[in-house]
Amino acid sequence: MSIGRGEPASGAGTSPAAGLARPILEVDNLTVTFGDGPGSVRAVDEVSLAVETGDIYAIVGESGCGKSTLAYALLDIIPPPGRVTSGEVRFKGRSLSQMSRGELNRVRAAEVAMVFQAAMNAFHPVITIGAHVDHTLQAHPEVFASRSEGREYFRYLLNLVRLRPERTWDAYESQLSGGMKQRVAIALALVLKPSVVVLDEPTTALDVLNQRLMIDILADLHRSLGVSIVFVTHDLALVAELAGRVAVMYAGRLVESGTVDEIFASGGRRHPYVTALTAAIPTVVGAVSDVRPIPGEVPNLAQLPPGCRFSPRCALAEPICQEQEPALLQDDRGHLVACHVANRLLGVPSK
Amino acid sequence: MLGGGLLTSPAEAAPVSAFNAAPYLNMGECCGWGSTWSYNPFSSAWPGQLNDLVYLPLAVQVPPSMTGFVPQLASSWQAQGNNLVVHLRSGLKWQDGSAFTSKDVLDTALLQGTEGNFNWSDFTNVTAPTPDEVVFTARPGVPMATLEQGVLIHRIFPASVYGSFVTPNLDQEEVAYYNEAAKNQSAASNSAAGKALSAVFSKLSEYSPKKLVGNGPFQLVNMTTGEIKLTKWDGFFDASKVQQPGIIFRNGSSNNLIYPWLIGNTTDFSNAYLPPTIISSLKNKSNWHVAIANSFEFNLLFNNKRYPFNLTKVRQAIAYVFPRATMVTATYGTVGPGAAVEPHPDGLSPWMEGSYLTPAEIKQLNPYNLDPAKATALLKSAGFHLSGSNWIMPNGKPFTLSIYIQSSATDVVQSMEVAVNALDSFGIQTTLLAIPGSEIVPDLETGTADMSWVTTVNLDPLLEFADVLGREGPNGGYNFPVLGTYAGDKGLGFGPVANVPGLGKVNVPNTIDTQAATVAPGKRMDQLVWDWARLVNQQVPYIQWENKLHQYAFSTTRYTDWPPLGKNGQATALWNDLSYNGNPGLLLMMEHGYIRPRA
Amino acid sequence: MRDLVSRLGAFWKDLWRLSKNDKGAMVGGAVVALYCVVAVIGPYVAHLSRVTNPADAYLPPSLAHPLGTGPLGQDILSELVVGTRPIMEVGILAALMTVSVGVVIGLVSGYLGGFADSVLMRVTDVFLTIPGLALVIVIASLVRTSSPVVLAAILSVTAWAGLARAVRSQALSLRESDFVEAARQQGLPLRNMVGRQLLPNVGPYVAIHFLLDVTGAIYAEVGLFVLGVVPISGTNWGIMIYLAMGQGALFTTKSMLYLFSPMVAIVILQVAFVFFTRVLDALFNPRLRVQ
Amino acid sequence: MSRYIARRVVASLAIIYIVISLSFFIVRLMPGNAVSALESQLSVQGMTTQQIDAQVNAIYAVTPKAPLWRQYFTYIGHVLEGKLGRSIINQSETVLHIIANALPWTIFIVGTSLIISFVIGIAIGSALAALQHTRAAKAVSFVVSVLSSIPNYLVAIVLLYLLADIHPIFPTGAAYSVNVTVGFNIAFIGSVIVHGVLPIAAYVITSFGVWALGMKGSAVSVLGSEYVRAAESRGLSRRRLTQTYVGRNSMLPQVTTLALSVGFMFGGSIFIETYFSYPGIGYQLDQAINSRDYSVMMGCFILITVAVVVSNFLVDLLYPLVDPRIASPGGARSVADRRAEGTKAMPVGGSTA
Repeated sequence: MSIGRGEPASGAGTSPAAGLARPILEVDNLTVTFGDGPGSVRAVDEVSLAVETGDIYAIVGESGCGKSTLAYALLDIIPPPGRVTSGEVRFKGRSLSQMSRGELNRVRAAEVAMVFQAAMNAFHPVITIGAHVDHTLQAHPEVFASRSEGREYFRYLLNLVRLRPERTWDAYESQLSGGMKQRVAIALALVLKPSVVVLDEPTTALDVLNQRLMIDILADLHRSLGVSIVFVTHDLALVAELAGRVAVMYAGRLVESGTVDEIFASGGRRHPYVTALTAAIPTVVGAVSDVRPIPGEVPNLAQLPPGCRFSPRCALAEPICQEQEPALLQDDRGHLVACHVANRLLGVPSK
Repeated sequence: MLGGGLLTSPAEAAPVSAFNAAPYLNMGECCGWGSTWSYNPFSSAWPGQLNDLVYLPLAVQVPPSMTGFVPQLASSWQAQGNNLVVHLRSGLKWQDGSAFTSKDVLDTALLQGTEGNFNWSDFTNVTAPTPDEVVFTARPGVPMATLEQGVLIHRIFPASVYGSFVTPNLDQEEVAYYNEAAKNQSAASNSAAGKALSAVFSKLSEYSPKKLVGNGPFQLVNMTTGEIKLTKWDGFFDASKVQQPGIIFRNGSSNNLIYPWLIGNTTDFSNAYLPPTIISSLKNKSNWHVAIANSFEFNLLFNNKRYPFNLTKVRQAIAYVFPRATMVTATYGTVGPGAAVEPHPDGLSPWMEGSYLTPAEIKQLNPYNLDPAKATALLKSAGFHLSGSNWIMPNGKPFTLSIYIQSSATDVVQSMEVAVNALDSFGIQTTLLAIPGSEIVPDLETGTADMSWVTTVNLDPLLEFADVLGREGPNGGYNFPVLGTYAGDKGLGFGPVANVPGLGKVNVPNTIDTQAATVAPGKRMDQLVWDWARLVNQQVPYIQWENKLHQYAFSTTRYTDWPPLGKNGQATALWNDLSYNGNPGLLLMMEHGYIRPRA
Repeated sequence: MRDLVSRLGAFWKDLWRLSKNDKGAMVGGAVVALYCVVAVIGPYVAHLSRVTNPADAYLPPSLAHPLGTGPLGQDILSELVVGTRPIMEVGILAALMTVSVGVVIGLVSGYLGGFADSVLMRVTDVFLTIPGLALVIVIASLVRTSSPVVLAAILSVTAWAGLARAVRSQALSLRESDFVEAARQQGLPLRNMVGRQLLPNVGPYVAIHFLLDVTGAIYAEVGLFVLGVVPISGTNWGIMIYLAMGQGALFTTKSMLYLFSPMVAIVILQVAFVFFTRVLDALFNPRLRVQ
Repeated sequence: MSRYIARRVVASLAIIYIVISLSFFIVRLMPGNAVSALESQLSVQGMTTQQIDAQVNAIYAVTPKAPLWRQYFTYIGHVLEGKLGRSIINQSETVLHIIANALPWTIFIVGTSLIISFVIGIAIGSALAALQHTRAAKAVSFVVSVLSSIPNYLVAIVLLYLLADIHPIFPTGAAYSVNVTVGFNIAFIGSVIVHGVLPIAAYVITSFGVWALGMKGSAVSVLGSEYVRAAESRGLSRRRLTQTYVGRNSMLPQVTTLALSVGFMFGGSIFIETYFSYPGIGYQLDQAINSRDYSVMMGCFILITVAVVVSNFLVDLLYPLVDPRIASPGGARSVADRRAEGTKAMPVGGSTA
């Protein structure tokens, strides 16, 4: 029985050499709008990013910043009344919006799989876990030679996520604990051997022990299965530990994107929001007084401030920030920041 | 299990003849029947609509006289000393082919006796000396006219079906029981004979025959909760006169079911109460006619034992405030003869007044025409006074009045609303409670009601008084119950000893009960009627507020040749008979050859 | 106190905002308010004539009688107006009784738990199963009351059970919550816990239940009168329908207004209540609000 | 599963027992005491004290003079044996026979109406949820909410007027025509259907909206739920999604409400059957009330309750098929809790009052 697919895993936090292959998953200038007319809201606003094969890619932001919507867009499952109004998502170079329904369904789960936020509600409450697996296998007959082979692989995955297969198969969602559900959800997402797994808040609803377990499992899976991982979170500690690349969103827009080192290295060119975010992380050793919460609130997407969306909360804000939306600018290493002040201080030239 | 219809087997329906091409007479039957029934006439579930159309009586009584009869199963009868000898029509058959004989009459008398029917209180013995002769022996003191009235009107049921319920000694037990009951009712029911009778009756009433064997003009075909289907039976002795191929009874369990049948022309005839709206809309149709006949009296009883209704002046005052004319208009509209009826509060219906009182006597009675001034004077003289617009009783409490009536009769509710308005504006705070069912006695006993409603229907004027003032018990009065839960209570509470004009101080319930049972039509009866009418008129133990009119709507669309009407739709003899008797009246119409399908 | 005021303020603001978006709900609320006003002032502005004149029966609509007259020559509109109070009174009283019994039993049961809870819930289950309407009709026909309070009590005889169940399960989950735990540790008495801590949290649910209970009670109440199983006394829409049906008003054109006026009055009120409930539902149920 | 069934059986029996007891106390202890009312009714009919006692015993299966506790046990014993006494008005009829004649018709009407309105309602509700933001769906929603807020007896009056009186298309007053033979034949079945049209229509018109709105509400919330999107993310076919994931779960609350509405519809049969003079148990109850026939009244009440308990039990048996968590230990909330939540969903036509 074959275990992982593709090349042996590269270590966490490292990305394969650029240019070897084109990105497996690309988001190009994507805008997702909810509703129409004057009351409409852009949950995702002109966001672009690229996930390379083998990446562990984190999308970070406070709740309500549009990061979950972005995750949904990766599989083209944005809940109505939301819809993509411009831009596109490409998987292996093919735009999801160009695919037929059948093609799309073949990509879903088999190529790009998703683990839903906390997984609490990701299972149909009145059918068993086994039935979920069977439905998934049934929808993708091309992956395994037989149904039983698929089931066997799922058992193997359950073992990987440290669950007892025999107890899990006939269980209902309501009979599993939060941590167990999360792990089952991951196993279920991996059952078709996808190349990319998207995880929405994989640790948020878990207690500390389960969070630890989850991080270990994800790192493990990435190593042993070689799967690319995209995860959405507001937990910077998790990002620091797990991710290779990071994209930070604020109020629907991408404000910074780069490697985990670029984001977390102190002193580098950074978006003031990201600076504030990292300062807000309590560390185990640090005193509570070191934690500085970000003043103000995440803006209502329906009533955005003019100019930079972060400007009302920004300590460094200048008059231009209230007038002009900052562009997302790249330095020579590919590190992107959207901030008038940060970009000027480092002398990054405007495009 | 599906409805009572299973009880009949339609395979036995009468053969269809060419004659049946004419439509069946469709009757919208007021008040209808329940959703279960039995073809056993001894059962309480017997559909009374079939009476006299499938089972004939010995004779049909013709009102208003107490002594006029039209022979049916009996051909003639004579009084021979203390005996009433009834001769039966010869050569009659039942619908199952068996012959009609005196045994049928005897068995019916015995079996009906087990449930207290067939007026055994009027005779001491019954025998069938020959196949076409039955002899009843009158109980001492019972006039022959009363015996005739009690015996001849009964329908006779086939011995071939019910004879088997007659136990060997039933005749002796029956005589023994009724002799004892004449002296002591409860001792009689505790006696061996009484128990034997009960046993026979309970078996009899639970019997459920699969088919109905009658001897009347019609034969039962089928029955549902909505309809009864009868076909003409050619074995009926007067079958040649009967013009209808059959009858469909439609169950008008509530009046508002019947009105659309009339307006939509889906029925030919109805005996339902017609409110003014319906009357006037029928008047606009050329094919509809309405016959109007007097039927029974509506009486409002005072709680005579209860303050202040124990005061004669208070009762009289209320009688003066009752707007009887407006109440009649509210119920019967402003058109037609019904609107003109204004009864006198003397306990007698207009035609009884006419038969038993002289015009001079009627003139002496107080008509209690609407007169609030007189009512005011009466109340003031009784110590009441007005505070603002409300009357205050001598004890300082406001004068209130509660009237309980039955809610299912919306016509009564309507006219009582009129009364309540009048009483209210006179200053007596009146509440009307229209409730389902009628529990006059408990309401009066427990004192919940100050006034309550009963109806009376009789040919015997003394019985008319006894129905209200008599003892609550076998004869069905409301005064001083002797039986049941409220035995020993006061009931209506009038008397028991009161000064009756012409009779002096007498025990009211006892006296009227005895007189009703023993006085035959004649001079003495006329005298007594005058006495009691004056009592009711002067002391007002109850107010007779309205004379119920029977309105018969009939259509000439499919059937013509209905019995003729008098001036202004006023009823003639046959209609009056229908009004008093119900189905026997219909039987007479048919025997006269009336109600013929339109050619 | 100030907190309460500000919360109430926010509540009204939300209510207004949501009603503005939902025209149906707004109209519904306005109609319910109008009926309430009529119920309060009706008997003072409309007068039922004490003088009955059957000659004026079923007059067509005119300025003096905008809806024409009834069988006794009385003004139908006045009857309708005067008949509003008994209906609304009993409906609201019944809903109040239903809600108070349901809330008390639900909260106490959920809060106490254990044996008391099982006993109360078994009783509740029985009332939840008994077909309420049948029981109400049987009891009402036996008791024969014309008192609004007694009638309301009869109407709520089984209606409380559903609410009690629902409140209990909310109370159960609230019981586990931090703030109730905190209150418990402060040693607050049961009365305080239930009144101050639990009650405000089940409030929205109860408010919606209350409105639906009013419509339910009105449905049943009018039904009882229309069937004629409760004493016919005074004037209300149910009695009007009952008498109109009995007197054949359905079958002639000129009398039809007498029957249809109260029917329409009931239908409008019931529909208004349901639409008004919708806005409360949206107000208290944020998930629905987003949609 | 067997424990679940056992629990439901015990609960159902307990409720039936309690209702029988309740009926005893209603007859014995309510104001307007039914037994003394009967006694006086009988005495007006001219019965002797002893006959009255015997009659009361036959009718209510109680001896009025015995101590209350003994009356109670005699009564319970009799009822459990199926002896519901005799009708007061038709003393030669047993209550059981009267009810046995009426019950099948009510079950026919209520059952047919329930199925028709459930199917129509679920279909409309699903369509409304699928098209929730369209103008047509909003219009249909409005009409449906209005219809379901109208009391069913008022709809019955209008139907009666339009389809039985002005245009006598459909018959009223019976369950089948006097011209057909009872049995398994076309004429009889046709007649039964034609006679059932109006009562069924009155029910369906006022109750399909309840299902439609309920289905719409739950389908909308299921459509918005995470697990539907999760299923979508697994590339499941549209059919699998709508049937297994959306449909089945949106139906759950409806199935729960089903149990409640059976009770409501049996109660409502009093109105519907009375107006159409349809000879079911509700009509029987109304007639009994109007003639103060207490024994029939209580018999009808007990039987209506038993019918409701039995149908609830059937729904409870059915429920694990759609929601297997119920039967699994500790898996789910109790059936009663589900029901309580259902009560909120019942609009006017479906009030539990």
